[in-house]
Amino acid sequence: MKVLIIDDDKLVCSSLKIILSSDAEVNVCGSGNSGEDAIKLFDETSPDILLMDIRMEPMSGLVAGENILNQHPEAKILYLTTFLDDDYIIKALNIGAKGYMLKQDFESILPALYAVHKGQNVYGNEIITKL
Amino acid sequence: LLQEERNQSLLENQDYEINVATLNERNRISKEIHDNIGHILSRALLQIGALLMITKDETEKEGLTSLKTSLSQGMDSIRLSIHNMYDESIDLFTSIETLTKDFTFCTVNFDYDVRNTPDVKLKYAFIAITKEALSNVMKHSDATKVQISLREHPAMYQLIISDNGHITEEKRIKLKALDNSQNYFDGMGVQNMLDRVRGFQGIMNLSADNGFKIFISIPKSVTPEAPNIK
Amino acid sequence: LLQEERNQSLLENQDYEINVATLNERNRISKEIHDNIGHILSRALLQIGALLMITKDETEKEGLTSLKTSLSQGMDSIRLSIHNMYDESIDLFTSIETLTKDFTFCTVNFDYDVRNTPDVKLKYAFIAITKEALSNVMKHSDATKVQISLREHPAMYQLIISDNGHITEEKRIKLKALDNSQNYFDGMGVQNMLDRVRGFQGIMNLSADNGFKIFISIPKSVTPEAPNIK
Ligand SMILES: Nc1ncnc2c1ncn2[C@@H]1O[C@H](COP(=O)(O)OP(=O)(O)OP(=O)(O)O)[C@@H](O)[C@H]1O
Ligand SMILES: Nc1ncnc2c1ncn2[C@@H]1O[C@H](COP(=O)(O)OP(=O)(O)OP(=O)(O)O)[C@@H](O)[C@H]1O
Ligand SMILES: [K+]
Ligand SMILES: [Mg+2]
Ligand SMILES: [Mg+2]
Ligand SMILES: [Mg+2]
Repeated sequence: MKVLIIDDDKLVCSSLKIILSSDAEVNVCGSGNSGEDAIKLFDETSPDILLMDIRMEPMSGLVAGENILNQHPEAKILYLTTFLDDDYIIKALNIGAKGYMLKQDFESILPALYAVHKGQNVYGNEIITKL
Repeated sequence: LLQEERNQSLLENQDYEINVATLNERNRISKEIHDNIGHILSRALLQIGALLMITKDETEKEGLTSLKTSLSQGMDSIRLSIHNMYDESIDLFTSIETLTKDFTFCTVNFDYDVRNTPDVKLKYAFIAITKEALSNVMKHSDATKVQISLREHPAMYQLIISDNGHITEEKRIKLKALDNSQNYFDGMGVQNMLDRVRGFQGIMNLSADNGFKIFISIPKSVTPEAPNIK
Repeated sequence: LLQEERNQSLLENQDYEINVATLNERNRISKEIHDNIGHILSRALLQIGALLMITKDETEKEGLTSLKTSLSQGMDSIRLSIHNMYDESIDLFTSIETLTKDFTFCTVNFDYDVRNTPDVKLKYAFIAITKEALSNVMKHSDATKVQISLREHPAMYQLIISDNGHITEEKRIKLKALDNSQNYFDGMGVQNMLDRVRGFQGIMNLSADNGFKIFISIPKSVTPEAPNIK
């Protein structure tokens, strides 16, 4: 499973990389720190899943995600958030993302990636099987 | 507009604006905390997650796990207090209780028996009146005890604030005269109370027989005209 | 007290109380944060210190050190924002700038040239006047641009707020009449501005020739009588 990591905080990226790389099935195919990076690296690495932060400047994860989904409607995007911020989450789901995860629940990130890979949706700690 | 109506409107507007200012500041700060500390804590939790992956030593794993627990608690506490902060309401009981807690001049007993919270404007007025009454105790009285009681009756709300300060004969006569004239010219505090009360078609009486006593009743279901609020 | 003086005093008191309410809320919350999050972070820093003692692995040591750095930053950022929060002042420039930023109805340009910050009460009055003027643009005007300029001159402060809204001939005549009478009875907003300005022995003029223009000048070194502040 190829995963692309995008977060404007480099420490977040490197920690996520270590956590995800501990799983033999996961291959972190790239990481970047901006919405622009996300668009560029998605084209270059064709990840199975894009794991992306929402709040980034100047281009937010939401704008980048919308852009990517326009070009790759099959793209699987899982957002990472600090808090459960309703406005962002609704927006994220509206553009067609597969769900969101709280950064602090790092133990749930791998299971969430597997679920999304299988075509399920993830809402925080809940994994929703699509009907 | 009559000047008197204008004063009532100004007072109502003030009570409202003070609450708006409080809520605005609360939202501003909670957003700031949310953004800064929330980010730092969730990043730290991820860093701990990464360290747990590379550590083999059992004692270290335990230490990291306990660190994780305490930072998660920190996150929860931020989330909770931000949630409470976003609560867009000023609670009548809590506001008056806070006034009494901050009042260190003498003992205050607060008796609250209200089931149907009054209209928001009346709520602000009760808070403002109580604030002024306590400030007057501090300024004009040698009281050792204040009793505040706010009660709901079938047809009205009743706010009584009394203290056990000593009242000289001279003052008693002066206050009696003022009370009868229903105009209090020496200060603005009591006059403002009266204007607030009248704005809700209520009545206010003062007594100075045993200490100072303010007696206010406001009929229910009388909403004042829409105030001049922006 | 004359009713008019009473209004001025009420307005001044309101400007003051709103700022006090803001600062109180700020202090309440910053105390809460300090007590909760500050405690959690400093405990976490101690735990990391202990882990650094027992760790031998170099990669782990690095990871823990970077964790420590980010939590220390968190501590600093809390300390800093609490410090800023405790700053007992409402900044004139920032307050008006915030008003203009929150104003989404049309473009606002804000021009500020003040070296000696006016007395706290005058500061509050300038903020309150600007707030009302912007609310009026939104309510009464089709303007696409507002210009606010607040300037210090040798003997006075000058606040000019103008917009480019269209004024009908009928309205122009009505406003001229009101301006001459120096009493604005249709609303309270402009009347309140005028009372505030008079409280500082200032002058206020309105013009409605090209859009709506409010012109205020307040002489320096005139401090109003101590207001009725609790
Ligand atoms: N608790 C009290 N005990 C004794 N006298 C009081 C008490 N409260 C008010 N008074 C009397 O009532 C008068 C009017 O009070 P009021 O609040 O209107 O004016 P003030 O407190 O003197 O001034 P201001 O409130 O405008 O700062 C006071 O001057 C005082 O003589
Ligand atoms: N920017 C403006 N453009 C055009 N007319 C204005 C503008 N500002 C004020 N006015 C006129 O001046 C009058 C008086 O304004 P004022 O703020 O006193 O009253 P209001 O806004 O109608 O009511 P209130 O402020 O009490 O809610 C308004 O009714 C309006 O006709
Ligand atoms: K007003
Ligand atoms: Mg970010
Ligand atoms: Mg008083
Ligand atoms: Mg107005």
